[in-house]
Amino acid sequence: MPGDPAAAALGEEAKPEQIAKLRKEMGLDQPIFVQYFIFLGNLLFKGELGLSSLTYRDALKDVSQYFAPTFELVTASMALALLAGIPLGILASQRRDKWLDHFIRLFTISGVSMPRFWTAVLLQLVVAYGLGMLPVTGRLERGVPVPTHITGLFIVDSLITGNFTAFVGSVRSLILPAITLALSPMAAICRYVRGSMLDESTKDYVFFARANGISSKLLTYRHMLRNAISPVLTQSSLTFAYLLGNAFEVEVMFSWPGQASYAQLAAVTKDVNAIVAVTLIIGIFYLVINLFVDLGYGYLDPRARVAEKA
Amino acid sequence: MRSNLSPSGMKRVKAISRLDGFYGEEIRRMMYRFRRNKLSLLGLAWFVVLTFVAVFAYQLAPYPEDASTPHFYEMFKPPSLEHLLGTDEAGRDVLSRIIIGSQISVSTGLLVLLLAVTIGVPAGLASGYVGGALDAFVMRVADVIFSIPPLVLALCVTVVLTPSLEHSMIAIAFAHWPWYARIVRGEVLHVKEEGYVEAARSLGASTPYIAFMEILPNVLTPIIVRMSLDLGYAILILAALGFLGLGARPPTPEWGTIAGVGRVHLPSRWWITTFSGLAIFITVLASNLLGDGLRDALEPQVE
Amino acid sequence: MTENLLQTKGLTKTYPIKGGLLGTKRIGTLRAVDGVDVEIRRKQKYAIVGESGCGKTTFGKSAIRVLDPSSGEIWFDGTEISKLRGESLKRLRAMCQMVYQDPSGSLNPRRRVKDIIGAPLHIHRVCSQVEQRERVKELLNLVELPSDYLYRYPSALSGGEKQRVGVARALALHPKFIVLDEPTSSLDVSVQAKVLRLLKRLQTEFELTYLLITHDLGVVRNFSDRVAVMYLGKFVEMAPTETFFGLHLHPYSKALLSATPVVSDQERRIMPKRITLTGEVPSPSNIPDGCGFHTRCPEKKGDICEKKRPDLVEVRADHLVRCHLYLNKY
Amino acid sequence: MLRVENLNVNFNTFDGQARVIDGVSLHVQEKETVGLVGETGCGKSVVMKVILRILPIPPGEVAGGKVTFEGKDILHSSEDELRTIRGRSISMIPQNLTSLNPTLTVGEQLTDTLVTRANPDLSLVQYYRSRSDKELCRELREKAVQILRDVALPSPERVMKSYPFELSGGMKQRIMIAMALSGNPSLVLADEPGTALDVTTQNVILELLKTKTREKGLSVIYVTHNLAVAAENTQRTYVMYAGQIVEVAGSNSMFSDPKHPYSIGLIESIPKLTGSDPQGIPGRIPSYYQPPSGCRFWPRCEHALPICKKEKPDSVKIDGHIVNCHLFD
Repeated sequence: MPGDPAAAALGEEAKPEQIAKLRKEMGLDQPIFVQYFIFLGNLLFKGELGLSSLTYRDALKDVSQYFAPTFELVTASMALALLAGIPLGILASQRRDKWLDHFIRLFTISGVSMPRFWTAVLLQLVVAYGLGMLPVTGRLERGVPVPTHITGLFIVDSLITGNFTAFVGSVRSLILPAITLALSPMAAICRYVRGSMLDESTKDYVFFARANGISSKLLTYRHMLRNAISPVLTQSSLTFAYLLGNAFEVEVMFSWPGQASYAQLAAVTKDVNAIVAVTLIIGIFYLVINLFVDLGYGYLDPRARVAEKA
Repeated sequence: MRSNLSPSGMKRVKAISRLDGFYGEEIRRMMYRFRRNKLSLLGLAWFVVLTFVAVFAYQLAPYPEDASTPHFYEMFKPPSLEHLLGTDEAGRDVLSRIIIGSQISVSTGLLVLLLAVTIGVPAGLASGYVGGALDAFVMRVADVIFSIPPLVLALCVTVVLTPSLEHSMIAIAFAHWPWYARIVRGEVLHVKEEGYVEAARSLGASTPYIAFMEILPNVLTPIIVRMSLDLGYAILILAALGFLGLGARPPTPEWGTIAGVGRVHLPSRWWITTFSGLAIFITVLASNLLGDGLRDALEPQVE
Repeated sequence: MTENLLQTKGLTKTYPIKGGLLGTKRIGTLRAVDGVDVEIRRKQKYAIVGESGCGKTTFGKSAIRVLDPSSGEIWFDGTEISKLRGESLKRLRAMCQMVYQDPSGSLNPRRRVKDIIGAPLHIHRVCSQVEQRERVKELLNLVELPSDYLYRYPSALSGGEKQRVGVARALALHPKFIVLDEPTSSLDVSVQAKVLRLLKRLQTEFELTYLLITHDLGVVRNFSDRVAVMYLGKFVEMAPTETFFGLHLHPYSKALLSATPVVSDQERRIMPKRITLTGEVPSPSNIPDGCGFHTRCPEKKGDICEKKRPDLVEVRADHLVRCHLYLNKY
Repeated sequence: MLRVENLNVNFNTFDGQARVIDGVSLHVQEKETVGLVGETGCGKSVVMKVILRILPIPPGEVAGGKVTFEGKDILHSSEDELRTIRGRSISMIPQNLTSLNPTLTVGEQLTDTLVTRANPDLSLVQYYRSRSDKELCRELREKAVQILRDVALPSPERVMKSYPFELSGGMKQRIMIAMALSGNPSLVLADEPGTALDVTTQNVILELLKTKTREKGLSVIYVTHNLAVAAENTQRTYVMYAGQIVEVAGSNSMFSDPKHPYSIGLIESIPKLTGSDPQGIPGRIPSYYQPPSGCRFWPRCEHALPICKKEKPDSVKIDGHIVNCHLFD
């Protein structure tokens, strides 16, 4: 039976009776639907998902420990992608078909085309090894003590505790992985903003506002941007999911102790419960993000607000 | 002079007159817009070259036997005239492996897309046109798949099955079909509201007639555009899986796998990962440039 | 053979307004067409005039089962058709055709003119491929388009030409009855005139019966034999066209006519004094009690208008009005 | 007051150069209402956009001619100068009801317009700072309410807080009129006023526009395809065909006694309430890429003379009409 977690846990040397015993302990000898109900019951009432075959602890608890680093990385990348992508998109739309637009276009298309691991390798080779400006791997620079655990997010924790060295250390460690991860969504956001800004510029209300003598700055940054940006926001929940997925490569490359390292290990050792836990956490995270995005969209687009009320 | 035209001549005249009109006109405009976009021509050129290289891989590779045979006495040679891109941990020529790997990367990418399209397009058509419970079902399934990043999905698949190139392809296709279902469904819902669909219905047309004769031709363009953009994405994610050791197994000369094996030897033996990554980058870039040009050519939004 | 080709009795079309948490609870009803009785004679050109949202298009589509009516009877050529299904409905489709308002939207941009006009022939399998081609050519000829248009796509046609293709498609199966849904509202006047002339010619040539749906009283005057004015899903006035333009009785008809901008002095002479309606048209999901028009009526009589629904009364020979002002014969 | 002389506008597209406006001249005097009528695609909106300099360039290109407004050369004004003209000297009432921003309240759009008009060089930072100035905001709001009240909108306070999609077509059209008139312009360009509305509402809107502009003594250009609207509201009418002005005359005279074959055909095409059998005009609008030589109307003209194919007709004055047609040479 391929992918039998009991067999995988015991390794290739294990005897059949040992495997059978473990299968029984893990409840794998029950019919599949019974297994499913036991699983659901444990999950809903005990908050347990089942033992990880690697650590023999509850997989959900294991995963939640690995979640904070991933969250830190993904949030930083998302912020970076939005902060760089939106202004670049606006700039490109305003210089449409000028050299700056073409340059941004080439840059963004390259951004989505770079394999993450390759970006990481290049950054590490040039910035870290070559120039020695930033740490190569890890969450903190070597020798910097870990800040007191409060949220699990090093940057936040070090700020709360006023630990300046840890703060600088964790920010410096975060820069390269965050850039690697942010490059592709940033490019996507930039292209999207450019397209929807150009779309907006042909709308009737823009003509009317211009005919009313409104200043072009106000028109661009207040009136058009508001409309152009709301679809970008609806996309951002998908972007988040996308980042979570791509964080795997980045975490492996930068030895970032997040979900990916855990999941990759789990995948190699066929730790089913651990994989389920990772998937579950990501699913929940996706739902939460979706909720926030919906709220944000309601703020930006009044039509959505009313549709909800009705 | 008209009477002098032979029947075959008449036919030819008709054939020519058939070319103008919508498609003839559209094709001319399309070519114009596509050509205006020099970068997408570059993308197209790269794919032409790549196809050529993939077909004649064993003829073009300087050391064709290096696809599998190790030469341990030549380990980790840096790039030189003899080995343009150096050699790997088993003394194999990196350039040769990349050239031979082109067969795998391009064909698997295409296969994944084909698989995703064959599931996604009918699902989207049915869900958009029939609606109701079927629509709700398909879209909920799609939502669930959307909420799981493709890499994680691939992880799950490889845990249940064993890591291999085939399994990673299945996993990616599975993660990807909802995109097509969603695009097609959206287009169908849009087209369904068009007057000509109502007109066909009021003429007494059956559901299959409407779906295939009236709706399908109108949703093809976005699918083609999406596919050309997705080819790069599929190649990218296959490479990522290979890199993480969840796709093709070494010593398969798959680009991602080559890079993944080379990672261990960073930073001193930098050439293995760097050059295999470069091959992936250029190919994906070409696919994106091509798709971008096609989108501008087929779906002009801002004119 | 009865004298009426199409007759509706109490034809009603309602739409549920969905709401609630899951959007499945029915929280109201939108009455688009509200109990319409109409008799359309053979070879008549019957016009329905009203403003957007009054339900005139919904009525036209419901009458020939492009939409399914919610209640009421429809008699077509002596048969009750409101419940037809399957093959018999398909046969009805061949007899009743429609020309749509938006000529670009109603023609598939990816199909050639020959396929668009040939579609009804193909769907109803009335003839072979070769015959179909001949018939399509004949139809093109009929709507005064050159036969090299066969291989064109709609995008290569002007608005008027597209509408001619739409007319040719409607004629393909030798129908008896055609619903013309604002056939010229998107066309310029010089093109509109030509399309209307074509429609008139075809009507006499093939003894067609038309139901014209429009908002343009000028078109009504010059095209139709009989006119019905619609407001909030109900007919408020029905009369032969000549009679109507000589004497319009319902306050809404007067307002409509007086608001129509005109170019010539002769027209200005027959116009009622300009009436400016205040307020907005009530939503068809919330039709006022009594007479639907009482909220905007400049000639409101009093309480009775707010409480009692007026009936459609024949106030003169062949002239029906739904208004409390004309309870007694005129 | 406004003078457009020999204006030429081209559109450069894939198919080549479209000569959309070909030698259009028109003028508007103070307190005059003028109609610019023509069928779809005759270029009348392009003329209007050129006057306000809001024509997208490219694909558009002004190839020649002169537009002067109160002595100022519009075509050579800078963006800054234009901003003081737009909305304050010349304003526009748009045709489409989508001309209000869907995601901002009517109040926000109105006050934004007022703020930038008061201070055209306002930077974004200053703008957002000014929004926190309570006194200024209250002042602006009062002014905006007053503007809305001026066009007889019921409960303007509520309208201020509404988004465009919450309002009916008639109300949106009123708001657009209010915004256009709020800068006290001396010339108003009304693009197909009320066309998007039902006749009864259109009628109300046109009446409103008429009283307001008459009250303030403004000049108005009605750009419309609805000849009757021009007939009822204007003093003088220009008839445009395929990018050229074919005839100018006092509106009464134009509609009772048109001279140019195109004007005659167009006016006869209107179905009259008194009953008529309109013929329409044969043929279709020519291509702008290869416009007919000579008079652009000759391929459709029943009275075409050999000279019509060769030479562009000059303006001829006859019975108070200015006609561009060889028949009157």
